Amino acid sequence: MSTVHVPSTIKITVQRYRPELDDKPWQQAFEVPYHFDLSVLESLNYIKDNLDSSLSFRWSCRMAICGSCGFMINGVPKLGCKTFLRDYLEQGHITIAALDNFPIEKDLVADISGFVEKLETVKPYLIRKQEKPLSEGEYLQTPAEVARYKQFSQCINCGLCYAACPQFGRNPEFLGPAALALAYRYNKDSRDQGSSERMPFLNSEQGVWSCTFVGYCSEVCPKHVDPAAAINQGKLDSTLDYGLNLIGMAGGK
Amino acid sequence: MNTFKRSNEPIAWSLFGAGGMVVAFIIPVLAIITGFLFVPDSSLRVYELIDSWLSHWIGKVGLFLIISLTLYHTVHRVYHGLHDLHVKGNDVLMLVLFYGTATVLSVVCAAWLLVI
Amino acid sequence: MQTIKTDVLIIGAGGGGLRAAIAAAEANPSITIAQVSKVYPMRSHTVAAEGGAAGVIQDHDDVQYHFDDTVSGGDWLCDQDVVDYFVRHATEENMRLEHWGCPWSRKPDGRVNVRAFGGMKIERTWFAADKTGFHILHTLFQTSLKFPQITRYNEYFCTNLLVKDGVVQGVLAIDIANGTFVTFLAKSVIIATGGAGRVYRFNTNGGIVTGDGMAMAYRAGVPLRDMEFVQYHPTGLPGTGILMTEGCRGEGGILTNTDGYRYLQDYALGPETPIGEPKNKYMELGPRDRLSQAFWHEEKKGRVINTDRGTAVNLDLRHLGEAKINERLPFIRELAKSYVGVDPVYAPIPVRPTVHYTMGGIQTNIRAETPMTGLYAVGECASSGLHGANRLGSNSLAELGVFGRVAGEQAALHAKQADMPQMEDVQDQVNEQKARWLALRSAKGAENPAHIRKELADVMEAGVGIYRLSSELDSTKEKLASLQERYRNIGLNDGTNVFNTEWLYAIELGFLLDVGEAMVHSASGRTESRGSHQRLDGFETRNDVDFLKHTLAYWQPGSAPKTAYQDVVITTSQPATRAYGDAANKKGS
Amino acid sequence: MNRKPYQQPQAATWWFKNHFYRFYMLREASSVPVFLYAVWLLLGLFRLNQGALEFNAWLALNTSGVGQILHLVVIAAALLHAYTWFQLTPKILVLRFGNFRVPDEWVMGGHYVTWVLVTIGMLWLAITG
Repeated sequence: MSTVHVPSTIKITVQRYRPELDDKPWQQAFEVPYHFDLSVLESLNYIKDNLDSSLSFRWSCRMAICGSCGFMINGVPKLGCKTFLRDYLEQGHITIAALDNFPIEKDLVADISGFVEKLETVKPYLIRKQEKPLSEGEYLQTPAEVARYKQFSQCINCGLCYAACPQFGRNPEFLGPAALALAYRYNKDSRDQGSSERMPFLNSEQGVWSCTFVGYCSEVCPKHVDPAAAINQGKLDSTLDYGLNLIGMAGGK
Repeated sequence: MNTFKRSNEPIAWSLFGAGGMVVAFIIPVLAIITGFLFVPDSSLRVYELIDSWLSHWIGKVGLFLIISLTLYHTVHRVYHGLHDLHVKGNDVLMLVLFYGTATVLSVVCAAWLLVI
Repeated sequence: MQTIKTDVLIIGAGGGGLRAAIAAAEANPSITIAQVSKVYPMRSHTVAAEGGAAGVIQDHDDVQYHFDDTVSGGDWLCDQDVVDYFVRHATEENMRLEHWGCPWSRKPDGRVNVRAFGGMKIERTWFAADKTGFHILHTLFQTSLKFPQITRYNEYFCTNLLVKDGVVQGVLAIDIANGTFVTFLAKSVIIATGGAGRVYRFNTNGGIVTGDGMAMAYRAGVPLRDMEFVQYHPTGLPGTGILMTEGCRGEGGILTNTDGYRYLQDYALGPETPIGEPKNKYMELGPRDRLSQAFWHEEKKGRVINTDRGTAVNLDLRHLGEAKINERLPFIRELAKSYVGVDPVYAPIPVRPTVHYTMGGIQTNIRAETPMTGLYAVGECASSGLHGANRLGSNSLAELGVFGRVAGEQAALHAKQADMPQMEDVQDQVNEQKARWLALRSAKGAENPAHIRKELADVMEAGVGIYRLSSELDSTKEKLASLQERYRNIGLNDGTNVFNTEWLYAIELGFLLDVGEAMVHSASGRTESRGSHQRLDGFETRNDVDFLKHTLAYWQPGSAPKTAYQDVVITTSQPATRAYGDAANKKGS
Repeated sequence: MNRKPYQQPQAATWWFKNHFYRFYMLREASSVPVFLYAVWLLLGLFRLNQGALEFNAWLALNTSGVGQILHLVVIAAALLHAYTWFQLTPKILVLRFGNFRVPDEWVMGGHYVTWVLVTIGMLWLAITG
């Protein structure tokens, strides 16, 4: 770091796509003030406020919890708010584009409606055969039982894992890392009794079986959810389910 | 949205997984042995050694598993790898071609082991 | 133009809006519910709440204590009927979230754990590590998926309430992806759009927190209540304002000034408690308004630290140790490392007060009803009377559950007996408003809205901050009036329809300006000091004779708001001295 | 409706884009030499059935210069596979005993120890007969 010259500005190239004006995306370069504290998101806001107000991108919490501001930053899926200009001093420039593998709505805004639909599909809520009355208090859950699903409950739905997943890129029907990790999160919750309703999603071709364990989803996950682990543990569950189903069929069930 | 149909992939994946263990644990040392330790000789030491191993059922089963699971493991990866490379082909044909090859070769392997 | 009819319409899909949707669906499974939000539900700002949700659960605790803490914490500006209802229902709502899958932090025996929080006599803050809001929001969103009668309209930006003869008829909204207008007609409308922290320069709030619902109701004639009460959270990161949860102090974190001295003991919060032994309502566990005010005085005395990002004091967690920090405050560690380059295991975190919460909002009663028939409000956008002049930490997440349910049930009830509004009744309003917004999109004035937004945030910070002076309030009023004038002369560059965020920001700026005006005018009228509203111009004390009252601000087209006052509901707790630390014990409370 | 989302189809060369993908493809490609090696072993079995001379000829091909180079390729491929396989196993194999979760490092370490034992055992068998 010490050998790197600290500049007063840094070049940021932003992918533009205005569906009513453009046939395909193009690149636009900006010089933005450099400061060691500035995030990529803040520099985008600088561009929007001062250089080109027509640039569109999503953002909100700017503290890596709302999941809005996922972009391809120098080709890597990252949260704009948690990526800093200082990390690109050596490369000398930054390129920002909408998340890979999603249709581009406008500029840096990806169309994530399909992704959210997938999250909604996998029945991501507690399913009980019998509800316990509130007056009887909480379902007891030991720290060890919490540990089984806690990691998988940390997903902020930012979609970086979908941008990282070549199988989703290849086949948009693939339920993908976040949705499968979410299904797995509920399957592993000791309070839940609904895994049999979720297994059909895991068992299908669009479920865990589209995954070839590239593992990049877990690499880019800003919350260390490790969706690849969830999916591949899900493969074990699905295989077991397959076997039980065969036995069930053989048993004339 | 979609309909979710049960995939038969668990069969292929189980064989792939078992084969992955074989390739990781056994193939490196086996290749050292076949490439560098088992030198042909006039005393036919290697031939007799292997022949004695394979005359026992444990030897037969062992070699069968090594060859067959390695085949299933590797065809599985190549099959999916071609998908990754956008090599297109009829779905059923590709399945038959790859897993069929592994199956046929496994049967051949078993047959040859049985006649020893 | 598209028209959508629904029984219950909910603007916003954060904690309050989602809880309301579920409650409405459960109250009457045959009604249709539209959940309309300018962002996907999981982006809502509930996601950023960290510390926890209050609810009496320990055997030695009592709802009466929770009531007393809340009422004194709010400096007796709370409506006590509302507080009473709240404290008696908070626990069951937290429990319901547990039954819906919320991963509350547990004790080794598997029961839900609670932590200490500022201004609370006994530990009663339920928490999910330091991502409580995140887990509550995701639990509610995911649970809401169970109900097919809830239709989500994600990334629909509501611009106006549609009203006929004082009865709400629905809302006008922009489908952001298409840039087209949609009219929603609804029997009941619930506003659950959150706060307005973005009126200020340094705040803990997300960019979407722009007071939209407050401004929409305000413009439709509903008063905004108690808008002068803006909470500064004492521990935000300098520069960004990112929140360092009160849970840091609940777990035992301490605040020190540049001399390493725990200065809170100088501000009637002491005596100093031993490090690692936090004591409820002492020192760092005092209420937020007092702690933020203490910082202000330390800064005046020059005893704060100058950092590259501005002045700060130290939030020291080192004595908690790495294991406890990782278990209870993992997100805080992640945030401090990323945004100020400090690992709290090894170094104190620089913090300073930043705007966090608007106690005020759309006037509602104990049934979440606004004065407008058919219109309800819940959460930070509402002034339910719960928080008074200063909210206690962890009461707002609990509020989402309690009053989210109330709002949903009441809206469902109302929808059952109300008639479906008719398009012809609102057609004129729709046409007029649509034309106005389209004109804004193609406005070619000289002013850059982004600059107006920045100036607004700066003047609010300077003029309506932790301490207030009438001279500064007056000049802020003038500045806001001139910003309103300049706003009428803005120019936009993006004339396109699809995902035109420049246009949306410009609409939000109008909301922010109106809400900011309500704040400064309300503050100017309250010539006393109470809770988060502190004055230095001869009105340094609380004046119960004249100001045991809520401020009501009414929007006036094209000019400054009018203010009026409304009595506070007092049931059992008569106003008394608000004391913390040993002073509270001397008083015998 | 004004929307016109732009979908960039995935290019067949997608995997060339970053190091992670390239390494993934290398991992997958390692199965090709290993597949050929399995077929070659099968051929060796065929030769074994034909008799000692034929089998010796097969052995001679193995240990010829070209044969040994090809064997080195197989060994490298299998070692790459073993390394990546052991990296990923802990993600699938999650062992819990009550409150104790076996750390990933132990699972991985257990695989490496087993690997060493298997390798030494097989070498010992091959050398001592």
